[in-house]
Amino acid sequence: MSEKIFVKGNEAVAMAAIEAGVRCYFGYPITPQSDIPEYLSRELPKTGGTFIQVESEIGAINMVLGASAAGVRAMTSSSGPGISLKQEGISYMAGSELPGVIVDIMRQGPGLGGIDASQADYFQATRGGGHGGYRIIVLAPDSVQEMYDLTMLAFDLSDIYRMPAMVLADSVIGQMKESIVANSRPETPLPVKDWAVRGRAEGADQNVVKSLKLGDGEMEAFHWAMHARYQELADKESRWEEYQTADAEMIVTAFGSTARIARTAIEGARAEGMKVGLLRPITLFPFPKQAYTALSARCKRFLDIELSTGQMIDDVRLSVARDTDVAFYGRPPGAGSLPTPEELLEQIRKIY
Amino acid sequence: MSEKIFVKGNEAVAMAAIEAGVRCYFGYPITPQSDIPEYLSRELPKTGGTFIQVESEIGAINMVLGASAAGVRAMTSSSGPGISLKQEGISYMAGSELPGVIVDIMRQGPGLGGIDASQADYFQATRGGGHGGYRIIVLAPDSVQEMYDLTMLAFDLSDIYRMPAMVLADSVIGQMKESIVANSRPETPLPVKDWAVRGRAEGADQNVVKSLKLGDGEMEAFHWAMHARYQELADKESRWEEYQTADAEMIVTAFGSTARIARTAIEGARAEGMKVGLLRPITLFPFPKQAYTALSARCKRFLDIELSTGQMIDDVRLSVARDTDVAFYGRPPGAGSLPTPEELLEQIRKIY
Amino acid sequence: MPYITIDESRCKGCGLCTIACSRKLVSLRDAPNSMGYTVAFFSNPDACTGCALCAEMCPDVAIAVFKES
Amino acid sequence: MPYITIDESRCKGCGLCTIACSRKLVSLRDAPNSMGYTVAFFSNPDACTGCALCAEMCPDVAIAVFKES
Amino acid sequence: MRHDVFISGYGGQGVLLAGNLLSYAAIHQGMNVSFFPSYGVEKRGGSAMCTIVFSHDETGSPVVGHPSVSILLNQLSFDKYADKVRQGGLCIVNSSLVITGDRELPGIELVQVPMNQLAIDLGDARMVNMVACGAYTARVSALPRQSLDEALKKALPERNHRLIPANIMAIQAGADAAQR
Amino acid sequence: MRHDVFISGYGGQGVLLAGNLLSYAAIHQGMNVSFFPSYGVEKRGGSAMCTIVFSHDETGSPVVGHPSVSILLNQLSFDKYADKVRQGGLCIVNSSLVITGDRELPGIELVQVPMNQLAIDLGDARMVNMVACGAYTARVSALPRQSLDEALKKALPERNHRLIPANIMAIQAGADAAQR
Amino acid sequence: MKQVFTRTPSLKDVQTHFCPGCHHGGIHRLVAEALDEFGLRERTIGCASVGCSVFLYGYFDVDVVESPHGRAPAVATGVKRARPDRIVFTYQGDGDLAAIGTSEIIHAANRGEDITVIFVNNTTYGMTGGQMAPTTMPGQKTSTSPLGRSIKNDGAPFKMAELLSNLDGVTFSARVALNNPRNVLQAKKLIKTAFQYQVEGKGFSFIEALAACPTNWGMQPLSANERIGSEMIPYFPLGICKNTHNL
Amino acid sequence: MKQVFTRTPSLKDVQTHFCPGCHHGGIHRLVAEALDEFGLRERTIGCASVGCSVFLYGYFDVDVVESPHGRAPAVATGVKRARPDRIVFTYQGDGDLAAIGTSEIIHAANRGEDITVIFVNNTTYGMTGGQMAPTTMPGQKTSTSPLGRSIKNDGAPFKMAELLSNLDGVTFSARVALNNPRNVLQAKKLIKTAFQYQVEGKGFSFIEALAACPTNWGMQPLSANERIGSEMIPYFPLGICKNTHNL
Ligand SMILES: Cc1ncc(C[n+]2csc(CCOP(=O)(O)OP(=O)(O)O)c2C)c(N)n1
Ligand SMILES: Cc1ncc(C[n+]2csc(CCOP(=O)(O)OP(=O)(O)O)c2C)c(N)n1
Ligand code: SF4
Ligand code: SF4
Ligand code: SF4
Ligand code: SF4
Ligand code: SF4
Ligand code: SF4
Ligand SMILES: [Mg+2]
Ligand SMILES: [Mg+2]
Repeated sequence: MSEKIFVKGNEAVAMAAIEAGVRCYFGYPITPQSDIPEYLSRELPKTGGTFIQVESEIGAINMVLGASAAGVRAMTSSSGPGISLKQEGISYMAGSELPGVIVDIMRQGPGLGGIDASQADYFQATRGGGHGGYRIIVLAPDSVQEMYDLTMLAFDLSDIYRMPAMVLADSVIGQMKESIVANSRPETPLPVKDWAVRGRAEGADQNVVKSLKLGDGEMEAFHWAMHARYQELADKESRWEEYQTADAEMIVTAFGSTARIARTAIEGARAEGMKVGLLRPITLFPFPKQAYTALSARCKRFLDIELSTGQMIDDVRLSVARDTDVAFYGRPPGAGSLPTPEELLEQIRKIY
Repeated sequence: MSEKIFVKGNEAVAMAAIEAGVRCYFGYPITPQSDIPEYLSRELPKTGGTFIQVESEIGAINMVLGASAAGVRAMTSSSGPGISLKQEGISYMAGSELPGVIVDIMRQGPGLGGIDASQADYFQATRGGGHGGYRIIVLAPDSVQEMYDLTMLAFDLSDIYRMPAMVLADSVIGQMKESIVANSRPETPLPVKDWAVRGRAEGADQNVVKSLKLGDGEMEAFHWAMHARYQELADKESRWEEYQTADAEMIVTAFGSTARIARTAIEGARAEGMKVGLLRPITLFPFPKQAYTALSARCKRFLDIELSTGQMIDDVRLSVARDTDVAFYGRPPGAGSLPTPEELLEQIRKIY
Repeated sequence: MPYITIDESRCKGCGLCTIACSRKLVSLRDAPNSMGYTVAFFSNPDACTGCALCAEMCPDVAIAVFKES
Repeated sequence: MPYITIDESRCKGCGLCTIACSRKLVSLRDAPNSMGYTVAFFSNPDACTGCALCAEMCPDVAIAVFKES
Repeated sequence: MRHDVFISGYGGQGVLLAGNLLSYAAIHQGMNVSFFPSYGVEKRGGSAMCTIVFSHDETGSPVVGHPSVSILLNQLSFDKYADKVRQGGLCIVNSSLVITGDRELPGIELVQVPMNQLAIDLGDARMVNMVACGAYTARVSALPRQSLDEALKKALPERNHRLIPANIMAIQAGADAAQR
Repeated sequence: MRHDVFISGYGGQGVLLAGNLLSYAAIHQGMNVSFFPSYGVEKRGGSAMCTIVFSHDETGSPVVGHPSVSILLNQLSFDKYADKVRQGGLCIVNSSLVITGDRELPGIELVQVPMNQLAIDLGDARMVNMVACGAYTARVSALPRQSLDEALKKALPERNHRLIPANIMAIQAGADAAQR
Repeated sequence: MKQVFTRTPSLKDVQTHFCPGCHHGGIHRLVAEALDEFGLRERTIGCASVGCSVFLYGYFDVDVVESPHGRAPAVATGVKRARPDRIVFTYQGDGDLAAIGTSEIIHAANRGEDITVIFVNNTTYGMTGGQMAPTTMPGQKTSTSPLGRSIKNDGAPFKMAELLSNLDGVTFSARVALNNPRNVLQAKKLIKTAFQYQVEGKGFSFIEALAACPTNWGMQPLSANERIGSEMIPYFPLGICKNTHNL
Repeated sequence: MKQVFTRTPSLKDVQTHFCPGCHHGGIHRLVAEALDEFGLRERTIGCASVGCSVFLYGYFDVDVVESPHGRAPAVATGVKRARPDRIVFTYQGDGDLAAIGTSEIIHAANRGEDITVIFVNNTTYGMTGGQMAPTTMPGQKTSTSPLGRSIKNDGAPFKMAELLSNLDGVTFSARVALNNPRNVLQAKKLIKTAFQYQVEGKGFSFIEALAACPTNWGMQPLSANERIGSEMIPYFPLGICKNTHNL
């Protein structure tokens, strides 16, 4: 499996899902992610899996809930408006401690918006767009290879921590084609799903999957348990990439496509003799706070770049040492709004 | 109109909506807010207004979108799961610059959860649970009188700033009965809705209400315009209440019902000689950053109390002076999870 | 003789059994129990046919019916 | 003589007009224009009845029909 | 002076009406009132509770950790809430349904009133809540028994005003039974 | 050395296929490639664009502010993007559809190729994109013309492999026309 | 002496939270009996909905998934597609199925998902306190139709058993009631048939059960039960609407 | 010489973004003509949906509100209830109306909202690139039904004009096509009738227009047009399904 193949980011997601053993895909078309259902409508049935183009995103997320409750790996994918519609279902999954993968290829909003690249759904993804104060795992690939690898990781983390996991990319990463190695799923040990509904087969006790928690103190205890699980995630699963940070006097931070663009800008800055490094969070939830804390212990200038008017900036500010200055450069989504490396270099020059 | 009436928080909302001239209510039952549609099903038609119990929360928010686009005051109300379902519609309203009032009487979650009081939907309300990185106005009453007054304010702010406004309360405030004065709507000057669709009557040009923004740079400009509007809101419309802060050496901060409980705890603290004050944000978006900045300039100990594992705490930390210590005490939602004044006093003692 | 038993911890006193029995063998007590329910009782064991219609009507499955087989 | 005009800036060369005219008076050009469309043209003005069926079929409302009233 | 009272029973015992009644009585006395109800998901059979805080000043927290008076109408409520009453406070129980047994409540005064019995004696078992309110007024001077007469008009919907005389009798019976 | 090329035209001119073709050619040359397409909401009539970055090292940013080569297939693309080409770069235009007029592009070399004409001459107007790719190889040594022959097999679906010879001719025609 | 009427094993021996005279209890029993008669307890997965029947897991001794309000048919689709060898049923109220869940039921029915849907029509939103439902009858007063349902403002009540019969994927659809012993016995038979459809893999089967909600109708249990015969059945006729395989 | 066929005033004189041979353009024209024939331009509010017809405001010279995907009937309800004296129509694709918007259309129809719905059935999701729609025909290949729509997996295509006719609130429902001049003229007539229903305040009127999507069908415009007659009309019969007032 080490021959390289040249595929779209979205296709890499679909291929990785199959490699991860997804049994059910439920989704509804929406640009710029429709390649995912299109690929899976073709390939998933060949593996004996189920593909349903559902009547709506709401139906889709609830089928994921059902299939996941039944103990199989299930997923859905969407963008902007469709992800908004799934919020109730995601909240139920979180409340029912169900795994399940949701792929969000962000497009511009609010409303119908348009299909250009956006990172303005960071809050929605990381703060729980649904009700109840839950969180989900959020992974942010910046290349087609990572689309593949992180999709597999999303399934594993989701199963291990029993919570929904999201692959969050923008349309640049979703639509881009690159050569990747279609790695096999790593042999991560996974917990047995003894909580799944199976029709009490093999004489098992009744299993119930639910989010209703009415007992005295039951829900409160659940919240603290979730909180502890989030802390465990933060400790064990925070992932990030550092580039040229060792001697950096200024840190640029960005995720997804913006990080790609920033990296080229940093090459330019280095060429001009500026000691600039990149801190790219790979997990957005858990946010790799430790990396920010560590770097900001010695480097006091940060520049956060986002395709929005500023969302991750909150997490950055909450993570760095108190005396760090965090500047922001935003290019909210829209036709022609993607920043160029030249433009980011200009911003670096201003702040350096 | 100055005779006092003894009503539920939810009823106060409905009465205030009528006083504010709401023409259309569209909603779907859900505890603990069903008193609102119940009241309006009885009273709104008497004023010539429209009440529809819609087939779903999604239908309801989209009817609000339609009625608001047509230029009349329209509203909906819900809780938890229903609010999650409305996220797409709210995002469209924000993208279409439409006013409209959404009342959210929070209940416990995630998922079905239960009907006990919660403040765990703070993020959803203030960060835009929907896609696209918009924000909405969020008002947080802590008494039945404020349920009344802030509902009227929500309509006005929503019209003035052309964005959705939410009244965010928990089930304590929604279900509680208190005596209120049913004030008349203040004579706030309101902009003419010359953008509304009216069927080109009186020979007007075509009006279009939409969120689709495909022109080069159009959406990006819109995001910055929204950003500027949010800044204007923060400058002009931030509202908060301070209690005993003048000489305070420690500030407790909380909103809604928690602030009520904290206030009694602070009375107790004062009785014990502790100089403790309360900072209660009334607008959650815009968050009254200026009040935190000002108070933290001299008072370095803050205690944030929420019915969650911590959400507003982010805004508090991002608002106070860098050298301020912000402690957190959370009681996530659930049966029997409401903190008592005695309990909060205990927390104050610990930190004071 | 066929007969029925009524589980008072299940019965909520709705009275649906009383209209099911054509022989009027089931009635409700006058006074409510501690949950506020006026529970049903089997009044005339001798006339019971064991037809089980009362049990079929009971939404709370409070009635058991016995009969020679 | 009735006749039709075809607005080339509207016509997308779909050809639906060509099947509408029972007299085959509308045809498509061989070569595409700068948008890549082989636009329609009115080939035989003399035979036109002004029935407007070609115009009724045109999804792009590119055809105008003239006739003595 | 801030007063508070907590009432708990099963759904159907009229807990909320009792709470409303005491609220209106306090309003009638010129006080500010916060009435905070809560109930389980179930409409029936579940438990119903409410807390009333009243004061000539601000009512402050609608949630009270240790109420100065609790009115407990059934066994479950007694078992769960009796010892929450504040030291020096009052626990009024419906002795028709509640077996206090050998439960010790140091520092809390226990007032036993056979509410169901009194209500049934007066001809309507559903007046348990009225008996309870009567008992309260006999022990808490902030709300004189007569204040309930006026309050009844507000707390009951117009169509039930014909029941007021019977309710007043039930209130009186409760008051008499609870008299020291 | 990092290469980049930007291609733009209207939907239907085969912009994305051209981009894919150049991508596969670069892969064939052992390079890493990032191919980044974008298009308007409209399926047809709207504009289609793509950027290809290829390098023996990392490709870095898929977004390029000032491409070293731009291939512009229609007037709109020319008007909008010609002056975005980096100083010293190349602007290859489809002179069959684009009137460059008196537009000045200082520091940018303009290469005019009558792509539609060449394609039509070869019997299929739809081969405009192939002509364009040929022109590119004639001017950028990183991708030799022959690399496209192999690339065609990957870029075209199996069922269109019969068209490869015709496409190769179109590529050659483009290359010839663009030759310095 | 033999016990001739006894609690069926799939129905847990616990007190329910249902109000006195609520028909949910009886419908629960009939479903449990159908499962037991086919020996399906160890093969069945129930999809609970949101409404007074939300505690399905507390009463049925089978595996249960809770569904968001209205989404049980989608959840059931997910379960069934993941485990095609299991028996999957939903149990939904009229608010749940015919209001918020309209899309999900129509599309699951149209796809012909091999599931059984038990639809409890009590003409109101029971759990939330008696608001108007899509099946609330013309003129019926509820907490959100204080002057009675108005056809003009609210439309006519939905007849789901008939409406769904129009979809090809539906193989069995019937309406039952539990207001008298005869109807109970008939309901039992039809509920069994609905499950038989699924046991035989014949596609989507649907039961609409007319039910009393004494609490929210503001009636005593007996009068509420009476209303089913006097008002509901004339409007919502009992019987089989569709039975493609004549099982 | 008089111009006997001319662009109707409610239709802006602009180039559309529709593909060559797309029937959206023709349906736009017929709707605009109906509005003009009743003189409704200065009284009409259109509710656009999400699909290839999303730019309704660009082509119709009437006030327009954009609706979220599938929600146009709810948006239209809001508009109409706020301004009962205006003419309100929705214009929706098959994905929009029969998939994601199922609840909204069914409930608006059932309430008998006094609006007119123009439903364009082109058996695919045009705007998003040709995925399977609820009306995709059995065996039809699309980008998400690569082996053809499978009745077993996906269910049968929805016949919306018939399905909605079962709801009391619907007063007029008809299916039209624009595949030949005769059908165009008939379509024009029925679209006019649908608006007449609204002008006279007679309740919910519905037009299903069969339409070609050459691009996503992978066909030349003429063959796509042909397919309407050869494949679609036999499955989706043209004509009036319901006409309560015989207007
Ligand atoms: C999204 C959402 N909206 C609303 C509710 C509130 N809710 C709970 S049950 C219910 C209606 C129940 O009525 P029905 O389905 O008829 O069941 P019944 O209680 O009558 O058996 C509603 C509206 C919810 N839980 N979730
Ligand atoms: C909530 C949501 N889901 C998905 C989409 C993506 N989307 C846009 S148009 C469309 C389908 C359009 O198909 P149809 O309604 O049949 O209209 P057509 O383009 O065929 O005329 C979809 C799925 C969206 N905009 N919003
Ligand atoms: S078994 Fe039959 S006869 Fe006996 S009590 Fe019940 S209904 Fe009456
Ligand atoms: S039907 Fe059942 S619950 Fe009702 S009274 Fe008879 S035994 Fe009791
Ligand atoms: S008007 Fe009639 S006759 Fe003339 S070109 Fe058109 S279709 Fe042919
Ligand atoms: S029908 Fe219209 S668009 Fe099509 S070819 Fe004829 S004139 Fe052109
Ligand atoms: S409220 Fe109605 S449906 Fe719910 S349990 Fe009570 S009687 Fe049954
Ligand atoms: S994609 Fe299809 S529906 Fe959309 S404009 Fe093109 S032909 Fe028409
Ligand atoms: Mg119901
Ligand atoms: Mg379509």
